[in-house]
Amino acid sequence: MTEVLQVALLFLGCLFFGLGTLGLFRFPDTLTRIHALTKADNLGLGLIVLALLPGVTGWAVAVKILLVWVVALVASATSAHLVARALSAGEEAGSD
Amino acid sequence: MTELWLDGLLVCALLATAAGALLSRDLFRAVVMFIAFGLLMSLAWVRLRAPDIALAEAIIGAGLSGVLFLDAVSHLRRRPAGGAAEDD
Amino acid sequence: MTLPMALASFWLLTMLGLGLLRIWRGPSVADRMLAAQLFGTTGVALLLILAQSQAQSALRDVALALSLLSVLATVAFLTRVAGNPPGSTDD
Amino acid sequence: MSQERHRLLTIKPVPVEARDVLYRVLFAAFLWWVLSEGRADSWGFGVLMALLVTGISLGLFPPVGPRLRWRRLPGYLLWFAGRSLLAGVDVARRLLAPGLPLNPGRVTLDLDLPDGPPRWWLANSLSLLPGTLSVALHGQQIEVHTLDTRSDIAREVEEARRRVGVLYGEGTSP
Repeated sequence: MTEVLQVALLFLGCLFFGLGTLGLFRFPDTLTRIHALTKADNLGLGLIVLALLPGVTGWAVAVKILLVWVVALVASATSAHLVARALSAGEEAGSD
Repeated sequence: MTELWLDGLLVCALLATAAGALLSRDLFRAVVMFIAFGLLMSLAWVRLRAPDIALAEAIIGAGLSGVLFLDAVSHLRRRPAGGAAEDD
Repeated sequence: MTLPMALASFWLLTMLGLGLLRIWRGPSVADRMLAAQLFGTTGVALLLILAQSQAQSALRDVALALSLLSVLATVAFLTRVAGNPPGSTDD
Repeated sequence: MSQERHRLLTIKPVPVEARDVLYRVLFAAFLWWVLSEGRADSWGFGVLMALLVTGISLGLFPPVGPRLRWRRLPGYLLWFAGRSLLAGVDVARRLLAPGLPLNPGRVTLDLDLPDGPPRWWLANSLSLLPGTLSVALHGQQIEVHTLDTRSDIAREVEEARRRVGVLYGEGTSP
């Protein structure tokens, strides 16, 4: 039962990673691409982390991979915001 | 069998990023390619069962030297007389 | 390595390959940086899967370091290359 | 009113209390336990590092303004997880629909949240919630980019803003 759930979560995670990459090619401009990438990829990473949780060797390891996910979430939300801000600042300054 | 395909794909991606970093005329693109190469190289060390080297490669290759190269590119851009590559 | 995990890593590596295409094509500097961000997240997922399937706990440290450092490249890009005119940032 | 607002909106360090130090030491020790994956043989070094990290973090990030209510964090995270799942599904739906139903645009909204950590929480959360991406914080306004200007962005932002407010102790007697 756990095994089936694990494979399903792994599959869903991969699916969302695929969607993020698809968004990188299908969406029309940089800002919409940021939407697709941050949302889909972080969800994909989260699902993969959940899929890996049943196989860990202890509580500390479980918390550790959750911590990796949280750090990745904060990191990509921050860089998404920074890139978006730089883009709009660039437009206002008339460069790029 | 799948692992063989995985390693094969990794080697192809490594060669592609290395070629991209060397051949790109746009310096910024070359730097991003180099960062990607560092990350893939770190994965290659992982596949070779050398996690400590993978850690060093991720930090130095994909992290620190990427930042240093970005800094260098920005200095080159600020001095147009220096013969910096034209971009876009 | 179990088959689902091997297939998942193969798929993620393929997505990295497609990300390379975006880096090459651009068109803008921000698009390239975005693809680098994709590399960070996908690389972390790959490392976590490999850490478990190869039973090497040290790889989780690599994943953690990578997720921390992926911001560093973006910040470097913003402060140096994006060339915000001084005073345009608001906080 | 506006002066009261202004006072709320500036970052001001508050005096360090004993519980700040205690929380940070405990958090650093917890981090050490996680990073060492629960190994028992490294705690001597671990305690030293926890104290060192606490000292550095108090120097770099002194406590400011309203404090995070840790007990309310699980509720927030649960809501956030649900919404960010929805965000992924929303992006997927738009991507896979043949007509690419997008109507991107920017919206600027008023925001009366204290400066500092509460705003960072909000801005970072918004980037992962359905349809929104925080672009910039201008004084008392937030600029948000959205995938579809026809959807109710104001309600989404207002909901997130309310939940971050609750996380920082709004709606309780002082």
